Amino acid sequence: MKAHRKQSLYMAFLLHRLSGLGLALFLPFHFYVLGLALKGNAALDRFLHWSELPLVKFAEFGLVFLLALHFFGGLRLLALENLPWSNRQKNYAAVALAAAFFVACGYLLRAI
Amino acid sequence: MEFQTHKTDVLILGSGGAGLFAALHACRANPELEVTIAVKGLLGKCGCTRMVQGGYNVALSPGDSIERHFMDTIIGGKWLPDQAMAMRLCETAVTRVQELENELGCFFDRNDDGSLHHKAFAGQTFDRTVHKGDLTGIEIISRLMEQVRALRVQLMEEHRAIALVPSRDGDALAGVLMIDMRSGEFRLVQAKTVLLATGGGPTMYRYHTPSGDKSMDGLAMALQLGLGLRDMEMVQFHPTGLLAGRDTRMTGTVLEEGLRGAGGFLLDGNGERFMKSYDTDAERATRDIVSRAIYAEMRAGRTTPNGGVYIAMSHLGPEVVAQKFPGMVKRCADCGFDLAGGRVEVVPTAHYLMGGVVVTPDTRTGLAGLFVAGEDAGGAHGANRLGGNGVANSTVFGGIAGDEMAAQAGSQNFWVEPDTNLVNAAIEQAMTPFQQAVGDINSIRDRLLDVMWDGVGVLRDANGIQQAQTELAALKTELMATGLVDDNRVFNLSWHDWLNLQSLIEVSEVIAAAALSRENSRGAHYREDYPEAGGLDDSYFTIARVDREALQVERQPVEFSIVKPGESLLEND
Amino acid sequence: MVELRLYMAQRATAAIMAPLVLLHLGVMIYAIQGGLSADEILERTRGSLFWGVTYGLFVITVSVHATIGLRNILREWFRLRGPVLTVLCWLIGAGLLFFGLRAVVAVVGLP
Amino acid sequence: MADSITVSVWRGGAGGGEFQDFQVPQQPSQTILDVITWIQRHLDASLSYRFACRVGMCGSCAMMVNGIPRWTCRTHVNKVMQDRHLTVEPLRNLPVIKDLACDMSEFFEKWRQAEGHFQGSSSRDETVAAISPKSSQRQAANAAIECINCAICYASCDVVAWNRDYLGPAALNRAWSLQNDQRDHAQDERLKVVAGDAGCHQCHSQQGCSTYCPNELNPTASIAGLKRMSAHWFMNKKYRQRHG
Ligand SMILES: Cc1cc2nc3c(=O)[nH]c(=O)nc-3n(C[C@H](O)[C@H](O)[C@H](O)COP(=O)(O)OP(=O)(O)OC[C@H]3O[C@@H](n4cnc5c(N)ncnc54)[C@H](O)[C@@H]3O)c2cc1C
Ligand code: HEM
Ligand code: SF4
Ligand code: F3S
Ligand code: FES
Repeated sequence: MKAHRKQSLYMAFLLHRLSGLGLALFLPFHFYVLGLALKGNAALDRFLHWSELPLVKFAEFGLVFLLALHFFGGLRLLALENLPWSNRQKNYAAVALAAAFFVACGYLLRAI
Repeated sequence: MEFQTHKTDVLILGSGGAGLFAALHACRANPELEVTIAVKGLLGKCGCTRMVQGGYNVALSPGDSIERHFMDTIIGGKWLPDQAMAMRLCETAVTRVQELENELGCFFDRNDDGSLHHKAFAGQTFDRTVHKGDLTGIEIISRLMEQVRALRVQLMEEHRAIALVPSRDGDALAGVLMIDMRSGEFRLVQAKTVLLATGGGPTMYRYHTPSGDKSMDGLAMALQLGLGLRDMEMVQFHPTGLLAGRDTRMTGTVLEEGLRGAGGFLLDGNGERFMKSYDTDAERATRDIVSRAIYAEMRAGRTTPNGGVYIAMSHLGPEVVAQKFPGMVKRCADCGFDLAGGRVEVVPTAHYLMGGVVVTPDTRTGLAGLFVAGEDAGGAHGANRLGGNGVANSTVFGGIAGDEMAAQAGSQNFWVEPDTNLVNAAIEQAMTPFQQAVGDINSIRDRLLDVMWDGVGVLRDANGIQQAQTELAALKTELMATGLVDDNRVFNLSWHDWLNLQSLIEVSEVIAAAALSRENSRGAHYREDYPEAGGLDDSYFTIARVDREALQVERQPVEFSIVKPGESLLEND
Repeated sequence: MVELRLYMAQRATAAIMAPLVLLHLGVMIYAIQGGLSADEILERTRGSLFWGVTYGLFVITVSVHATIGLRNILREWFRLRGPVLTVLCWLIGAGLLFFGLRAVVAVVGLP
Repeated sequence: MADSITVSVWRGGAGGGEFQDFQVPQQPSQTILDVITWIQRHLDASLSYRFACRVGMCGSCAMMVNGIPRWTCRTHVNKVMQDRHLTVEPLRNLPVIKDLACDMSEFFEKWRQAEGHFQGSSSRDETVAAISPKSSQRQAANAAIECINCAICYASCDVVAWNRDYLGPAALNRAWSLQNDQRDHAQDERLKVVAGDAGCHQCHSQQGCSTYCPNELNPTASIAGLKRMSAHWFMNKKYRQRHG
């Protein structure tokens, strides 16, 4: 990576973008799966069955992490843009990352 | 050699306070005119106006007066200033500061009640220096630059003027020959009026403060045209330039005056204070006294590893120092020095040239069509420039020049034919280094810096000056026989180094000759063989000019047109 | 002032989605316990006005929000400009909205 | 001989170029600008670069040093050298003229486009306006003002690289300062430009600008201010359209 990008707030930008991109790519798939219910509960269940697989569990963890990360990162940006300036931007970015990880772990622990 | 030709109404050389103000005023006075700025660096990013730290002198504070500002200027200048110019300076500074604030948007610091803050500056009987923190120049020049860019003035950035070209009969100025530094091509710009505002800059001394682009080009060009230069022996030294070794460009840069004012100590190489034995005010004595004392210590060999003295602040408490001088402390820290807690090596450093082209108070010269303003013009400061009068001088007279040039260019519907022989000769001259065997210009530069520092520096005497003159002549010959490694003219810095040296050596010769001619000690000029100031009533100033290839210096009596020595414009004095 | 409008739309949708996403995260963590089953999900959502409005609002806002986000990425990383970008974004937005509303209908049912 | 540093310097012009290595003796007091000067004076006289003030006031000497934009006259070698090696390139996001000197025209053109100049209503014949240094507007304007137009922020911003029209952090920072200047009367026009398609909404708060600004200015905060200001303006306009 180019040296000027190795700076925590650029990383925060990059994570926000990649998580948003990840979510946006996942969204059609998510809608498709839920749409299966149009064909009845069984169709959806057939699919949800997959989610018992450990690998899929882990992928779900990833998705929740992305969502939480983008959510907290988004809050950070909304605050940056709309509240009086604070010099703690690096701290907020770190908190957003930690909170996302925390939420995703909570999900994983409940899932297994 | 080929060259391109352009035409413009008003041509301005340099984009410091003088050049940019001239452009604004010329455009405003007559929007029909085409105004062109040619500058050696990028617009507003080169020159010394940007480097102004202290501030701008103006009699705007309640209780202060233009007369008081004027008297301080005359007394500070040891009765040598041209009084009409000094008066014009003090009067117009008021309008100029209001213009800077109201029309250009400068932010000068305020008192709590919202009025302008005026700070004290050495040599003045009233607190009259307006400022923006300690980065006043950045504020002034950035605001000027924005306004000029918004006007769509014709810009010739990185164009170096190399010769003022007169008409064939020599009666008027026809244009300016320059090098487009980015392509290496030559350009002749014909103009109805030309402003020389290249800002002098005594960078021929071992230690100096001005920006790297300043190399006395303007004065060298004026000299070649036969114009007179006055007060050329008056080189102001700032007592505390940073000393960090020969091979760093940090060396020579200013450590601010306030450090001494706040109680900083100067220590010799053994760590002993020495200022008390030179002046009762010790470190708080004026610039010239402190510079001379340090120079004397250096000559006596009581020096630091790099050959200077120390400035020490830590006894005031490192936190206090860091809080009071944040900019200075940070700058030193960036360069690897601990100003707040340790000692920093310092040395007197050449700061400003009071001398310059002889002009009238409305910036006209002896040659029709040529105007001069700013540090290139002589007269306003006499033997010594007050801190805060430098930027006032460039902005005041730059604006005046803009008005004058617009008036003249607007009423003239023709361009004067340039003397093409002279153009060709100047091009040939500038091409000299490409025709010579490769040589070492660095060694010439090094020797020039030392010759001027040792022989025509802070302390002078006839022997030293004469020896310097001999060496300068030899350096000149050597330079003419020194060629460059690279014959590509595109952005060729080494070529420009060569051209800089040419200007610097030429003007160094003038400084030496003027210094030899002044047989007394006034202001910035100190002759150990003539330590007395001489009678004020028969004060004279020097004028140097080149006449049939020979440099001549004459003395002219100062005309006390407004106030005579012993008198004052102030009632209580 | 296209960019200003898009900015406003993206921030407004983000603000609307924030509580929705928080709710969604909460429900997910709560509901995942013991695995997911279609019955479990659909029992909660079918015929519920609350979930209908919630999911409907989410789908509408996310279609706008994500499309604008993707537009930035397409512009900046893939250097798309002009009509190509516009048409592509309309397709993305319309697609998300259609499949999203279809999913809402699937889990909540028609009103 | 003193220890030496290996310096990889980018050589070339608008058409491209490559790195050339030099060995430069290290010195106790030595900035990146000194290293470059040493090369030009002693090793390769054809090296081109730009500087003026040498004290961090003119913003002429910025270059990429080990990939990060810096003012070279105030960057001590010890601070940035890695394994006795330095890489020096021309500033990013601007066209190169030759070697380390780039063409800053577009940077200033954008400054102009952003209405980065003061437009007041009082004249040189009037006294200077009384402005309390404590007023919040003045403080906001003041916080953004000490810019030396070095384009370091401009070089650090990826949005500038991705979107050639983007006005960039320095021009917007200047505009923000002016939007808070009580004496200026062009604020409506300026807001229209900075809220326009090349303006503040392009910024994704990457914050390279505020991280690397040598004067510790904060263009990110200024741009956020402009975003707020334009949002208010946008909503007011909508409101007025609806309610006459
Ligand atoms: C470090 C420092 C601090 C100072 N502090 C103060 C202070 O606090 N108060 C004060 O009043 N004064 C101060 N001064 C002095 C003040 O800066 C100058 O007196 C004043 O700014 C000179 O303005 P000018 O327009 O004449 O020249 P400059 O601002 O120096 O501009 C000269 C211009 O001419 C250009 N030029 C040079 N040669 C050529 C050529 N051959 N062709 C084309 N262009 C050329 C240069 O590139 C530059 O753009 C300070 C000076 C320095 C160096
Ligand atoms: C699942 C739902 C979401 C999806 C698919 C999504 C998708 C995206 C995408 C693709 C981007 C573009 C990223 C970029 O330009 O760098 C983006 C940006 C953004 N998102 Fe989301 N997002 C979602 C939810 C949210 C939420 C809940 C919030 C607020 C809390 C939010 C706040 C933001 C913000 C503020 C930006 C702008 C970033 C910028 O322009 O710098 N997003 N989103
Ligand atoms: S904001 Fe900072 S980095 Fe950007 S141009 Fe100004 S001084 Fe340089
Ligand atoms: S780096 Fe660029 S993205 Fe915004 S915060 Fe600074 S302008
Ligand atoms: S040379 Fe002026 S900022 Fe570095």
